[in-house]
Amino acid sequence: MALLSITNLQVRYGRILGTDDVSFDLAEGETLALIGSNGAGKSSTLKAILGMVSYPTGEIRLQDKNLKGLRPSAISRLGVGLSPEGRRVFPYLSVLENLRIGAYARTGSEFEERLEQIYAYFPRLKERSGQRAGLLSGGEQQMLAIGRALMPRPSLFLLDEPSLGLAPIVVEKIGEIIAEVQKSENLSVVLAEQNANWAMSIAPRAVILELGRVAAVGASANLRQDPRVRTAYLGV
Amino acid sequence: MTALLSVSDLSRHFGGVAAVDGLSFDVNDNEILGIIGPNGAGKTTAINLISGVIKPDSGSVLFSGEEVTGIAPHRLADKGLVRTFQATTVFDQRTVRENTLRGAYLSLFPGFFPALFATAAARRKRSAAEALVDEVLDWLSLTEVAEITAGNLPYGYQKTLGMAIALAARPRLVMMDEPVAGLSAEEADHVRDTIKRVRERGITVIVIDHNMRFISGLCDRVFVIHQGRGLAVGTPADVLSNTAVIEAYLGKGHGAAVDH
Amino acid sequence: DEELKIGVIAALSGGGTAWGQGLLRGVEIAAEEVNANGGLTVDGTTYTLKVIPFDDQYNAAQAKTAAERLVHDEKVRFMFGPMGSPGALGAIPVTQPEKVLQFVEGYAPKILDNEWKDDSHVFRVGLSSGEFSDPVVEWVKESMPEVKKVGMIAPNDAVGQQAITALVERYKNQGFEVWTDFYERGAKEFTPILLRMVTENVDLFDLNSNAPGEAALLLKQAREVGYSGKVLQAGGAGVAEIVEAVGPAAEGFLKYDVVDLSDPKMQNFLDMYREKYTGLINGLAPEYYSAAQILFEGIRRADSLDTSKVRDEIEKMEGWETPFLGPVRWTGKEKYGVEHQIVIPFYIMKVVDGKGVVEAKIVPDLD
Amino acid sequence: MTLAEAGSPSEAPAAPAVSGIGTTRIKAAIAVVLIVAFAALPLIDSDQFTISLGTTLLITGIATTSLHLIIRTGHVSLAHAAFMGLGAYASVIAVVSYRLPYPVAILLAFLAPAAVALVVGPLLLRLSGKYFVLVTFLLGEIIRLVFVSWQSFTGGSNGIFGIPVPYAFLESPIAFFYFALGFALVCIGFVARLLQSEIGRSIDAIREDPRLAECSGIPVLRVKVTMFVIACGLAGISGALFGSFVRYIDPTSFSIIQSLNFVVMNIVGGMHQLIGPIVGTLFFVILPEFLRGYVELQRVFFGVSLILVMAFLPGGIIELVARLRRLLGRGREASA
Amino acid sequence: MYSPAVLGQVFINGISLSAIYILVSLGFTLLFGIMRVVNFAHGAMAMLGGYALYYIYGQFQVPYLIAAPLAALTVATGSLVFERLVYRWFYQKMFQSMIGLLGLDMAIVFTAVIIWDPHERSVPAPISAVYKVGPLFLSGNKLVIIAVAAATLAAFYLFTHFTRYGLAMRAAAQDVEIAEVQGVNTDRIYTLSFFIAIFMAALAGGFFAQTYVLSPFMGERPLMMAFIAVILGGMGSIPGVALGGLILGLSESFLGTYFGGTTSVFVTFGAVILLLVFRPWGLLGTPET
Ligand SMILES: Nc1ncnc2c1ncn2[C@@H]1O[C@H](COP(=O)(O)OP(=O)(O)OP(=O)(O)O)[C@@H](O)[C@H]1O
Ligand SMILES: Nc1ncnc2c1ncn2[C@@H]1O[C@H](COP(=O)(O)OP(=O)(O)OP(=O)(O)O)[C@@H](O)[C@H]1O
Ligand SMILES: [Mg+2]
Ligand SMILES: [Mg+2]
Repeated sequence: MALLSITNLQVRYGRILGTDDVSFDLAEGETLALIGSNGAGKSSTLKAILGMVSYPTGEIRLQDKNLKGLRPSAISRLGVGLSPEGRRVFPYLSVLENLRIGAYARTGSEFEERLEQIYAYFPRLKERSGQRAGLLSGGEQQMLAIGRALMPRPSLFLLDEPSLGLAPIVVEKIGEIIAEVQKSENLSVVLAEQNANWAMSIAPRAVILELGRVAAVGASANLRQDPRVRTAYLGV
Repeated sequence: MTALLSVSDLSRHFGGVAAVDGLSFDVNDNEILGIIGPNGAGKTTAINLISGVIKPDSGSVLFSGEEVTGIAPHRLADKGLVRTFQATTVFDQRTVRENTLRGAYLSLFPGFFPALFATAAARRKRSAAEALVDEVLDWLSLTEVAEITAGNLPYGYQKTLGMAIALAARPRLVMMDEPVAGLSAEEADHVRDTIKRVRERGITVIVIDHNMRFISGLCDRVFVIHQGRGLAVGTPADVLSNTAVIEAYLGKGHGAAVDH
Repeated sequence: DEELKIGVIAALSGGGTAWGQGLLRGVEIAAEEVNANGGLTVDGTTYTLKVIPFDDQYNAAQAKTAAERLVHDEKVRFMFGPMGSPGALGAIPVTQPEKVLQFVEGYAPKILDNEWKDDSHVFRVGLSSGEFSDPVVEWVKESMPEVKKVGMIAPNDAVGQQAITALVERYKNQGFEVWTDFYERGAKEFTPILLRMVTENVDLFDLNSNAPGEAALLLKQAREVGYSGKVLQAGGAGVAEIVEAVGPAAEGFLKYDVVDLSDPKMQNFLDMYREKYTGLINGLAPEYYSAAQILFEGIRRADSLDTSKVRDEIEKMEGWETPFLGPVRWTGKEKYGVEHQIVIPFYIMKVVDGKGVVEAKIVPDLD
Repeated sequence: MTLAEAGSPSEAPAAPAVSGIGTTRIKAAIAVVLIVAFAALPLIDSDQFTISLGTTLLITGIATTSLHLIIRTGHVSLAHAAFMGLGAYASVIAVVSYRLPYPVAILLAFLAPAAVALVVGPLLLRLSGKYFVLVTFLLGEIIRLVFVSWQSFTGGSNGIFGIPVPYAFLESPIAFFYFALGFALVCIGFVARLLQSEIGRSIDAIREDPRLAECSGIPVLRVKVTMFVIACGLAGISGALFGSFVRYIDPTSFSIIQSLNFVVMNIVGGMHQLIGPIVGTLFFVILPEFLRGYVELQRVFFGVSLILVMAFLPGGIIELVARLRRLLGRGREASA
Repeated sequence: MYSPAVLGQVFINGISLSAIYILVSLGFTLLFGIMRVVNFAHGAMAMLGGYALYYIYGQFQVPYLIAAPLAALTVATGSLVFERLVYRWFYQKMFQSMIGLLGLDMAIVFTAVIIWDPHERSVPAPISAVYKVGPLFLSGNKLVIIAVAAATLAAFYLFTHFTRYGLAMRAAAQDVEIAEVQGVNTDRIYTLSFFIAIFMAALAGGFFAQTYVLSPFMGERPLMMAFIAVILGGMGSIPGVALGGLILGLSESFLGTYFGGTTSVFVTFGAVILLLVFRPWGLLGTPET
């Protein structure tokens, strides 16, 4: 059974269409790449899943539970974690406090060990743990945003352009981290990316959005061969 | 070749953190210099120091032979040195055209009284500036979105618009902080070609980015910053195959991603 | 029958509200009394009185607008207030050219002494510091021989600056040493200034014309910083309000007042007040109830609504017995160049078991 | 997706970039209507109260629109009434104590506050929003205290009474009305022109993103200071008019409460368009006259109406216009 | 004049002044810090707290230790109506909130005038005694207030900095949308912060009415002082409020005693301006990034 299933999703901002009639499923433990150029509707889709934007038409189900009308906080407590577009760390909170907030929904004893795990993934965050997040470098903030989203051990992990502003070596690292967490926690991932090359190298399956509509779905391997995809997204 | 910008022994500490630590490098007239380096290496801070947004603890910045260390951004802009921001920065309640027009302030603004009385001179400047804006919008293929409110543009265009604002100031040297972060390959290529055309007009460019495909396809030279200091400098090919750089920044698996 | 409009301008919002409301209520009671007795008959026609109250927020510009509206829009010819110098001086340039007959509350000399004084239609029925200071200080001289140094603390506003200048002069003339200081409006914590006063070891603390609230605090806090000397208030109005606000610490406090609520003559007024309103009676209520009586009497005598005629009659009312303020006497020629300042007997009240009792009744002599 | 598609009209945002009255054509129309309406007022209703109310509107209008100039640079000043006071005292003392001719007095009314503004501006305008609000609040109080305490010069809290009208013919309320109208046209017209010009463009840029503006070559601090100085000078002129209109000035007329009123008028009308403070002034001066009758309740009603306006029209009353035009489906035009 | 006795008294007066300023300011800074509302109705809330205490303690004779918190609780609970009807509109809208809540302040204050008349009343103090310790005079009432202020301050700081809710509050203050995404029910957080803020305003109001006088207009002064203290200390910073309050209280006491009322205002205000010019983000505030 699909963990997440989106059907005919339409997101509007006033007159502007964010997404139009988007549908796809995500199986438990699967990683799905969401490819598309600017304004294709990637962020809109992810926001819709978390209930950050309302969608008049369409339906989103998580483990068969209809998410329509739920508060974002409620949805996140169902085990959905988001690393948002443009980092959005809490600028006046310290790095550590940002991670605490990440674990807000989970008031468990496992906080400390989880923290160590995140610090192990991103040693830079440990060095800066006392610093106001707003003063971190762009990339450091990106790492923090990802770490924050992982803190509550989500079952569905949404990443909105995580590679943005990260050094290649770190981007590579993220790939490994996703793979690792996925294995150990049977995590499902939706990876919205511009960097199709990388995204498709991580995600076995990809959805390609264009103008807010689904242009193609399929195994990354096949899509990589598609000439249109190659010119538009892989740049070769 | 004469150095248009030369940075020597620049330092800036934040509390315990030595963000930039004795940084020195030159930028030759009309070249495209790429700056890369690990996250938190000090690239943005370096740009902030050079563009006067924050003041250095020590060190100096020479712009076409003139000492400009720590002078106000608007005066630097006047001298022809402008920059774009890492996080998208645009006037998001305004249309793309208005944004660019504001960028053109220097060539547009006729002085207090001429502006007040809309003198002939003022009107001339005005139409000149509008021409300039159209041109810039055209370069960056923003003409079609010219009348859209910037805030409603997708993230990617906002970055491009940031460049447009900077270019509208008719700079001699423009520093771009991650201009293609968040752009698709296609768009990145477009920006790359644009920057090349910018250079053809005799504008010198410094560009920071983590997109190696973009950097290697664009830059004459690449300068690597690590822990606030220079680590390596040279042609893209040399730098990207430099073991120290691969070690600190690119990572093993990277060779694949860069294709010469 | 006809309607006769009576205008009232006073602070009905903001700091001065308690006073403004007092003034208004005094006038309203008087008007209702007249209406209850079939109205005011002038030259054959009987008029029911209609009070039109406007707020001036203790502000000159507001008072001007209010006056413009009363005079030109409502066509009011008789007016009580404005209350307080800013309002008064804002309104007078509007009312006087129109010869509006008006009873103004406020200490500023310019209220009487201004460019219209030769044909002035302004009366002042409250004793200003100019009038009561002399007698009070003389009384102090006689009844408290031991007092050498007087301390005064006042708000740094029109009232305060007026009162202090007047009192300081009088005290000095009587050979007292004087120490004064000002505080900014709205201040509630006076212990610093009071401490300063204590170190100056004054032996009489004169609350002069502080508003009840501030007077109360000064009294209360003076005791808190260990001031043990006498406390007197030469100015202000209404013992009751202070007692209410200070509580027990008010015992023995001496206060200038124009009415003695325990006076049987007041009973009638008190009944009328109680049946219409609740709460404390501000000192201006009885005062302006009487002022209204003076006006009505003036109109009756003139048997006309021509303000100048009425004005002349009121000027001639020397000796007429007000309900409880004693006989009317006018003064002010020397001081203000117009004989429109009332002189009435007043009391020094003393707080005994939380009630004001008459300590002395003083009849100021005309200068 | 290609850029062309992003730009296609169907996706053009419905809402105007900055909610408001929109095109210059319409602004001009409104201006004309207002001017004609005012010029004709005495003909419509020559009752002295109406005239006096009109004059109050004009004098207040100068003060609020000049404050608007500061607000447009992104700073809310709570010292504006105090600066108005500086102008008032300067001109009144010039006329009453030194018998200087009125034109000179008016000049001083502009220069005195402008000079003070020039001294404090460069220091205070570095402060960001809320801190500037507080500091101007304190500055305003200090200036008021000077009026109160410098008794020999300002007459202290008793103020200065018996201020003569500038010229004999202004004894007539209607004449004074047109006198004030003249000043209002010049002052407000000047502000309008300023905002229409390239200076206006840089002002808006500064408010919306100082850092970006600075990096685009706009001398942020200098522009701010210039506007602050001009605005305070204009406030001074309205102060001078106030003095000769009320014939009496005292510190309470220039207190923080008055400054706050000016701010309220700006925000209630609409902060980011010149028409805002004008509408706000009309609202703020006229509404209380309707309420004046309900002695006790007036302030309650007024308070509630402030809540309602701010809650339902966060952009100020002018937003109402913008909304209506959108309802009429002419939104596209508004955004142009 | 500068004898240790006087200096001691000056210091004590200063501290007790600061105590009240701090109490009023805490709620004000909380509302601004979390919801970005400039609560110009804060004084009105304090005033209501005063009247609540007047009835519960003064009239119905409920024991003080119960009456004081009960009064504040009553006002805070009642004010939840305002939260729904008024405050909701103004969250995250600094200027609109300023004006809208100024309106609310007027409405409340002048309704109070109609209900209770404008004249001043006194609320009996629990300890009206004045103790003489050596040369110093200590008003029992003020000692109580100093103690309560200190306790509240500490409790408040610990709550916001060392509890989950406190952390959630600060997060919501910086980015509501993302806080919500992290599982924080920002709606509830807002209500909670509002409740606490008004509770403290009302509590302070009670003390204020007791120490000074009770009247519909009594809120103006505390509001003004909160406004200054909070911004001087650095908007949203709790230690900042403490520092701001102390500076205001002590300078008022010292300058007032040695240089008189008017001078003290001149100097204090001037000093605050200078402090801010040299530290544009408040004494303990953090510069915007
Ligand atoms: N807040 C908003 N108001 C108006 N339009 C919006 C808003 N957010 C997104 N849009 C529009 O919705 C469409 C999809 O935007 P979205 O952010 O989902 O694209 P995206 O794929 O995330 O692009 P990017 O890769 O640049 O982040 C775009 O046309 C954009 O202009
Ligand atoms: N204002 C500040 N206070 C404290 N530390 C700071 C401040 N600004 C930057 N830093 C630190 O200085 C280091 C350099 O930051 P900078 O933004 O220059 O990195 P960068 O090279 O631009 O990284 P990225 O590629 O991620 O943008 C970072 O570790 C950051 O945490
Ligand atoms: Mg996106
Ligand atoms: Mg950077």
